[in-house]
Amino acid sequence: MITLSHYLVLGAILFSISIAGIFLNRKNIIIILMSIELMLLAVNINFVAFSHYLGDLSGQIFVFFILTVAAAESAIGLAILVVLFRNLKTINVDDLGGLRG
Amino acid sequence: MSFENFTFYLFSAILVGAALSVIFSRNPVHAALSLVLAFFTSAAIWIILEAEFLAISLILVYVGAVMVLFLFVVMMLDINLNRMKEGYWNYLLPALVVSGIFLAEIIVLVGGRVVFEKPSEVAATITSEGNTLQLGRLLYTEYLYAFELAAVILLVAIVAAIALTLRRRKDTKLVNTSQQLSANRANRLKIISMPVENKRSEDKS
Amino acid sequence: MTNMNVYLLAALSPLFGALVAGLFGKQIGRSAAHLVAIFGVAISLIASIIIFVDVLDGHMFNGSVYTWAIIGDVRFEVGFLIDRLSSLMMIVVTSVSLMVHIYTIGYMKEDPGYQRFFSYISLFTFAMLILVMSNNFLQLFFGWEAVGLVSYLLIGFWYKKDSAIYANLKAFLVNRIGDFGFLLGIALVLHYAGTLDYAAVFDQSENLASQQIELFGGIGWSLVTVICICLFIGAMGKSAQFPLHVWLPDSMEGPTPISALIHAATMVTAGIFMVARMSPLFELSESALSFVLIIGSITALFMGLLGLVQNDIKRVVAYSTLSQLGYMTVALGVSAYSAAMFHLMTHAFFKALLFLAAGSVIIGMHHQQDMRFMGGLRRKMPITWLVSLIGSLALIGFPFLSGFYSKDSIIESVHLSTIPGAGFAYFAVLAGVFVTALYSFRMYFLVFEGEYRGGARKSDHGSHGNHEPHESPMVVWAPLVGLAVLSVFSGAISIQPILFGDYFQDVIFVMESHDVVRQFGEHFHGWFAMGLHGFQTLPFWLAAAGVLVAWFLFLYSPNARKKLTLFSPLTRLFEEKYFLDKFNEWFFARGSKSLGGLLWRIGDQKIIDGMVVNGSAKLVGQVGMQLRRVQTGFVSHYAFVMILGAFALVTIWLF
Amino acid sequence: MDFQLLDLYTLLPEIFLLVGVSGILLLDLFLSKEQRGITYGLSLVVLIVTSVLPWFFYDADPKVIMSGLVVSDLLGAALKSTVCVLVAVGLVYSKSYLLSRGLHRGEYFSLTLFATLGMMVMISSNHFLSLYLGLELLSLSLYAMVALQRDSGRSSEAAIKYFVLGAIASGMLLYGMSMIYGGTGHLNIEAIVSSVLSGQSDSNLLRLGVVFVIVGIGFKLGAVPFHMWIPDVYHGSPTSVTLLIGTAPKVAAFAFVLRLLAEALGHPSLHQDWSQMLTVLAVGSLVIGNVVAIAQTNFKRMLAYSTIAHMGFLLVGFMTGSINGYSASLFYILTYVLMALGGFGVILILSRDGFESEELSDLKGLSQTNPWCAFLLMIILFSMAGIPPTVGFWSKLFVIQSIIDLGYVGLAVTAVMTSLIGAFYYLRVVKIMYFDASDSSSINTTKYSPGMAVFAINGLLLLGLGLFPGWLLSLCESLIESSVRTF
Amino acid sequence: MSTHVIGSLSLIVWLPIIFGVAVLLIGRDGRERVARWLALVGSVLSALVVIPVWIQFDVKQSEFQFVEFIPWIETFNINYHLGIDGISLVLILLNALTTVFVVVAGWEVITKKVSHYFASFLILSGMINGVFCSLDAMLFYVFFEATLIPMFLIIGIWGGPNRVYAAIKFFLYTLAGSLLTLVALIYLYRTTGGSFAISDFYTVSIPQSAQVLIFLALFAAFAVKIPMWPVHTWLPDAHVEAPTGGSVVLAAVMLKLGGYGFLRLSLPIVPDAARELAPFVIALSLIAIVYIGFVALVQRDMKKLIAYSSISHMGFVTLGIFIFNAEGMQGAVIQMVSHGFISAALFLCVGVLYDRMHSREISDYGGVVNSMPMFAALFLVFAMANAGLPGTSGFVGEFLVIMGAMASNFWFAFAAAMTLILGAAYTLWMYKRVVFGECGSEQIRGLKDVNAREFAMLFVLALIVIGMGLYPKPFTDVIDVSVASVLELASVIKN
Repeated sequence: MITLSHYLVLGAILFSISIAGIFLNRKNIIIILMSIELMLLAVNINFVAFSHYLGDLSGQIFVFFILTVAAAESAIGLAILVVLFRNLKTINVDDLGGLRG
Repeated sequence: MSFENFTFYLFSAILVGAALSVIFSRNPVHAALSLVLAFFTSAAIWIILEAEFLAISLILVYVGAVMVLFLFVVMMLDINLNRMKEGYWNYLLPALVVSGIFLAEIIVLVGGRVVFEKPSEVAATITSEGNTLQLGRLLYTEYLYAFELAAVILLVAIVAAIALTLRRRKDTKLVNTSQQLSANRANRLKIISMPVENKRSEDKS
Repeated sequence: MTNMNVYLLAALSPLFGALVAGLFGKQIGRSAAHLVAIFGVAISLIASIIIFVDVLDGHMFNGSVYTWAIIGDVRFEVGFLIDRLSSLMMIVVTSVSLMVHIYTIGYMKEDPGYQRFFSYISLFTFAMLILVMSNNFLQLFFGWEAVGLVSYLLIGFWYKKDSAIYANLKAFLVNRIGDFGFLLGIALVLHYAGTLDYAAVFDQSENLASQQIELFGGIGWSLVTVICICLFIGAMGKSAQFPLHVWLPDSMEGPTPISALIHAATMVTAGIFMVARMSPLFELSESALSFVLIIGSITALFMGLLGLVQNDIKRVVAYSTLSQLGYMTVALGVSAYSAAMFHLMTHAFFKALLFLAAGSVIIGMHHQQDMRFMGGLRRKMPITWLVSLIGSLALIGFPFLSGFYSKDSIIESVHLSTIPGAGFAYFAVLAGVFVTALYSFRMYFLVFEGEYRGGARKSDHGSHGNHEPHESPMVVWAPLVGLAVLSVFSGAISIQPILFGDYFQDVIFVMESHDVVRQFGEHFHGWFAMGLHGFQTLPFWLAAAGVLVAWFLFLYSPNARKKLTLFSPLTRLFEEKYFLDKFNEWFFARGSKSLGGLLWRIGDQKIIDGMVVNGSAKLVGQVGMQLRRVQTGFVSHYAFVMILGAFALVTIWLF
Repeated sequence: MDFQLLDLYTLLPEIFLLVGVSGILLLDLFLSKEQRGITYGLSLVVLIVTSVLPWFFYDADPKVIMSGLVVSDLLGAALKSTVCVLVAVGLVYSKSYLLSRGLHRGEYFSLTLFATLGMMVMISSNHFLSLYLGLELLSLSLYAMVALQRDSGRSSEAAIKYFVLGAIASGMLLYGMSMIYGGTGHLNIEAIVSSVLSGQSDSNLLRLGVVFVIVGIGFKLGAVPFHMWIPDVYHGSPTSVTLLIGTAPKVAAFAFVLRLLAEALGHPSLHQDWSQMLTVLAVGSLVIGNVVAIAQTNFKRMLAYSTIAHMGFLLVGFMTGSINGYSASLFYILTYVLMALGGFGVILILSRDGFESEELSDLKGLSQTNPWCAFLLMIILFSMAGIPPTVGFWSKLFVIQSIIDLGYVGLAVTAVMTSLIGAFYYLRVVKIMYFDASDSSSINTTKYSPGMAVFAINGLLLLGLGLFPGWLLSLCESLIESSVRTF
Repeated sequence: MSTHVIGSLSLIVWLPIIFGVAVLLIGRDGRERVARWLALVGSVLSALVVIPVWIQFDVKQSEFQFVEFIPWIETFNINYHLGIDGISLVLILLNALTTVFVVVAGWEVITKKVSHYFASFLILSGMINGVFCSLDAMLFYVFFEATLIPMFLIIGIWGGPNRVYAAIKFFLYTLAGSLLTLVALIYLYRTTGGSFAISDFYTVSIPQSAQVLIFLALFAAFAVKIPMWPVHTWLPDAHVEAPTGGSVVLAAVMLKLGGYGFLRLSLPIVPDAARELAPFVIALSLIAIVYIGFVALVQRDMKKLIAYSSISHMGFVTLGIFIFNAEGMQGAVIQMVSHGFISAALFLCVGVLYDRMHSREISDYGGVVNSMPMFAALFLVFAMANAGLPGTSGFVGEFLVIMGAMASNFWFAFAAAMTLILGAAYTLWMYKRVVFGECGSEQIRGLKDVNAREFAMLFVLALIVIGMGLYPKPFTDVIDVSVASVLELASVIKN
């Protein structure tokens, strides 16, 4: 029997993996962006699972909007990345230390 | 083990594996493709959860649009893969420790409590109409406001993306004829007076 | 109340003179300034005499002029207590002051600060009158400090002279040490008696005597002893008693009239006056009296010894003053207050005389003060010579002269006294007689007899080095003569009423068991008999021996002095003034400066400012710089911190 | 589904703004570079009109509309108009800066207006979904605006940092929301409240949700340890964008926090948890913000750290969970944004073509070159430091008062002692302006400009509010009382 | 107690501020003359408005007088609540007079940002009056804190070479102290159940442990302000670097805010704690008197020396306050006023020299009397007053405090009386080195004596100093009842 907990644990695992990804990737911002997508996926799994087990569709609605927003977010994020690359010729995290202190 | 269980575990395993692959692969193209796999599997899991519409839109929106965009950017930006590999493992331990403990904590909190809970009976009752229909009705009635907002957000994304990336190339050789024509003697040739150089050179010699 | 106007006139007319001469001196010119000042003092003298006569008629006055402040239940008043003690002091103060005023006209003739000087000495007279006329401790302290202030100003009168401005600072500070004790005494009186009015305090003296005060860890001290010692510390400062005497010799840096007025006749006797005034308190504490006695005898003998080696004519007189003040203090110690007052009066006259005479010599010598370059002035300055001789004889207690009566009374009183320390005191005063004669006549012989030795230093004197010594002008010698007359006769005519009559009956309180003067009085048969008897007493022969030795060493056979190598360590000790100045310089002056430097540099700058204040600021700044490094600029670090934060929140609150 | 026409009236400000911005967006396409002033003017007009509109359509008693997604109340109306005014003032400040940096473009203004719309949505939302969407609308616009100066490496670096961290924070916030949803079964704030009250909620999920929501809030406000983006973004963004980020969104964030914590999660059992967490965040912010600000040499960066510290103070007031505390926080945030507006505004005023005037040393001798400006900036700085008679003092006072009312004396002492550290770096700026001799000829010394006029009003307002803070405080109190329910 | 909505006290507080703002607005660059005259008119008018209050003041009444009451921040019951007692009155008088002196002193010396200078002082003066008039704790605090700003600017803008350090140190040091006070006041607000009225603080009962904490919090502010050892180190720096006017106001008036705070807040609000901690405060005061006396002895900078002497004298104030008897407390108040005049005068004297020589080093002087006899005479008056010579105001306070201390303990009086020696030593030693002797340099020989402006200023001060010394009764009468009522409040058992 698959319980809510299964899904929640799955979401938690994804969430942790995305966190680890953010931790691990000091080099490529794109992979960090992907980790964030993973994190949103974890959230979405939670919402869908809750929605299913609560019998309440608002969770799924929420997921729908998260997907929409995530798409818009990606677009803007990647646009910024492009601008950044044009200016600094890099998207390496370690090269982005111009602002600090 | 029922079929439901089997599919859940199978897709979950693939999902986790794909997710791990996303963060561990050093080539961003591989990572992006792994992410695509992860989206596919989670779409499958959502179908288990009877959220067909979302599963489909996940694939349509994410795989069809977002991931293509990612891949496009990855390919467009010239990334030095060798540098990507430097010092990769230095942070592995803290990453694993923190995320491991984090995971354990969350699992204890969310798993321990509801692990034996049965699927709600209510969940079964609403399926007769079909998930997409229900969602659609909600979306255009109760969540109209949110829907409009989502539209605005997409508009912002469009405006922002264009504003950020559309540019007139600086090294273009385009000739502006009207400017050329409007030139006159005064701004074409500038006469400036210079001090006489000879005297100084004489002094030096 | 009509008398009040007279009292105010007596007190304020010198102030008026001082203000006019001081504030408008430049505008009104020299002679107007001195006229105003002398006029003020003269009025004061006349008023004093009127008051004196009035007091002799039995009219006493004790009342307030105005209320200074009311604090809680205590009224602080400014008022006058006119009785026989204060009226006597007023006469002494104003008369000496008048003489000095007149004398100053000649002495300071060429000084650019002429008006200023008159202003100061008039101001001094005012302050001294406030002191003696006071009917309470507060006003006493006012006068006390005011005379100190004027003394400070006058010692430093020649403010360009480094030694003068050093001396005035020293005088003020040493006096302040005394005042420190004095103020504590006043505070004790106020606290325990609840008032500062003399009469009210004396009314409670029995009550005070019965109380104890804890000073160190539970040991009780008799309250009245503590009060009296504190008060006497004040007197030690002002009356230059050992060890607070160090300022007086240095104060000779001031103009000579000042030395006469302040440092011989009036200000230094303020302490004596004060103790006499406080007799109802001192009488209650034998310990305090003993303390007074010991201090007095040390001063009387050891300060006299220092006079033996001085070469500066004024310094000799100064040490003589110290010694004589010691005699007065001794008299106070044995409860012979009246004898002390008596000696105070006679001493005022003959010591002022000696100082002014010394001043006259200095004028004659064109401001040469070193006795080694004098000699044989008897012929050149006959009047000065004569008055000096009279003064010296009075000083050493030659019978029938004023000094004889007063000093012999003191010696006799000490002899009769039984309080602890009297034996030592008796020895000291007797030895003092010999020493007094020795240094007085050493001075006399060196200055007036023998050959003139002034030629040797001609070159040092620049412009007026060639001038021969000459007699001083009349404004200078006239006061001398006046004082000489007083020095001769004042003793004989006043011993009867002052010592043995009832003059101080209501003013000075002496306990039956201490009353040495009364015992002494039982043998007294009139001034003449006493004078005659004086030739047979031990003091006379000691004095004679002193004169003889002086004659031998300093006139007859100056070479004999050189053979006295035996005494050279002693001479050195005397020349260094028992190393007291050096010790003070090293311990107090240098010591407090290094302590201050230590507290400042280490305490304030290093510890408080350096470590705590700037240290903490620096610490915060450095922590800031370190924390700033956390902000590495790398977005993954930022994410790392965020996630760690979330992780910490989960861990802390959910587990 | 009750679709009432009236609901749209209530939403008129948002609708007007949206229509306005769409119109501007369209119009801008047809304008040449020289005519951009029209866009600017229109944007201002739209903002001003929008700021007035809420007052015609608010409800004194909170009214939930749009199927529970939106709440219309006094607080919302007030904050909406505040936000519009702040943004408009920011635009006035920015005018010359934008012109000289090629930012005077239609996109800039439309993104600004979109961000404003996002804030307004946040302010009046009554549902996690509208909160989230409003937040994202705001954030996305801001991400883009930070990067809008396309040829500046610094601003694109700032943008990517802002974006990455913001996205992570959104993810965490969503994770928290999902937990709360799971715990209560609702996304609507009132439904959540009644679920918590009825005791049917799952406390584990709820508490986990609270933690992640706190993370999201912490990020939005810039509280330690979620503050890391603030210095870099403030520093790297074009100053006009910094001004925007540093002011109006703080008000929106306050409303966001208020809706989330005070309204949805205000139940005492939950308040106990989040108030402790906020306390830790607050103390951290106070200490880190103030201490690190001391080490800064860049004015913008210094103000960024000072923001962190100020947010700490805000949280101190917020953690009380009392009406007093909320009103004090509201007062604090309102006055703070006024100060921040002036603080960043002065950088804009003093900058000129090719010169940012953002280093502290650029302010040297400002009192000689532009005394009036220096005086006003001094008022602002003293206000930030909390020295009477400026309003900054009262805002700190009210916050401290609210926590002492509940007996947190130790926290109060911490707060005031850290503000002592804070006083140091504000003073240092005053010192640079007044005590140092001028050596910079680059500063724009134009004495009269619209920006300068607004700046004068801004500075004097801080002083005036300092003398008469009572009305604003009672206003804050009545706003809070009218819309926040107590448990 | 009649309550006015607005009256004399508001005038006293706001008149200088209004004039200050006017000077700021009118006196632009190039219109310095206008600024000066306007400032003078403002300061004199502000001093004149004190006179009717002084005359109408009822010395017999222990209640606050001239009370004004307007609600200010009603939410927190913070009111614009003014009123004075005798202690306030004498300090207001001191402040008003000092402001006039400061304006006169800066007349031709200040050439940089003239209008700012005078405006700062006028505004500062109004704020200080505000502190002395406030009956509402928050109003008190606002004024108390606000005074920091003008002073900070005065030190920082017109100060000496190390002015930045001094100004910031001054500001942060005093702010550090007063922040804790703020917490204490709010705590009291809570304890009284929602009132900031100082009179309500007087009556509310507070447990002993809380009292001690409140006392310490209040103490932090006032001890720094007055300043007491060991939190005094801001003062020498501030004094040395401040311009003459700044030093004058700082020493003459601002330090008194601390003493006033003790009397108005610490003692009556937390009497039990005050009594319990009095030995501690007394110990600090005595350390200040003696320790600082020694430190002053070795100073090479005239202003620093006077600054240290101020600390030592302020030790008398705290000593007098915390020995809890009428003599001590009256002495403390008198000492505050008298020190105000004396230190003002001394700083003005140093200013006179500094304006001519541009040096404050004692060693750069010597023999000033030769070229400036008039100055030397006036300087002597103040030096003697500083040394506590009877007949000057400096004596009255010290005398009364020593008298009061004796009632408490012999050794307290003993240590306090040390100042007789130390005070004389450092003051007169400085005087000797600066004034007496041969002319130290050609520059000194060429010095001009005080001009009419300087003379008038110093002469009036000398008259005040001597007048107060000879006849302090008008002052003691004014404060008598007030001191008694403070003492009474301080003897209540509240815990």
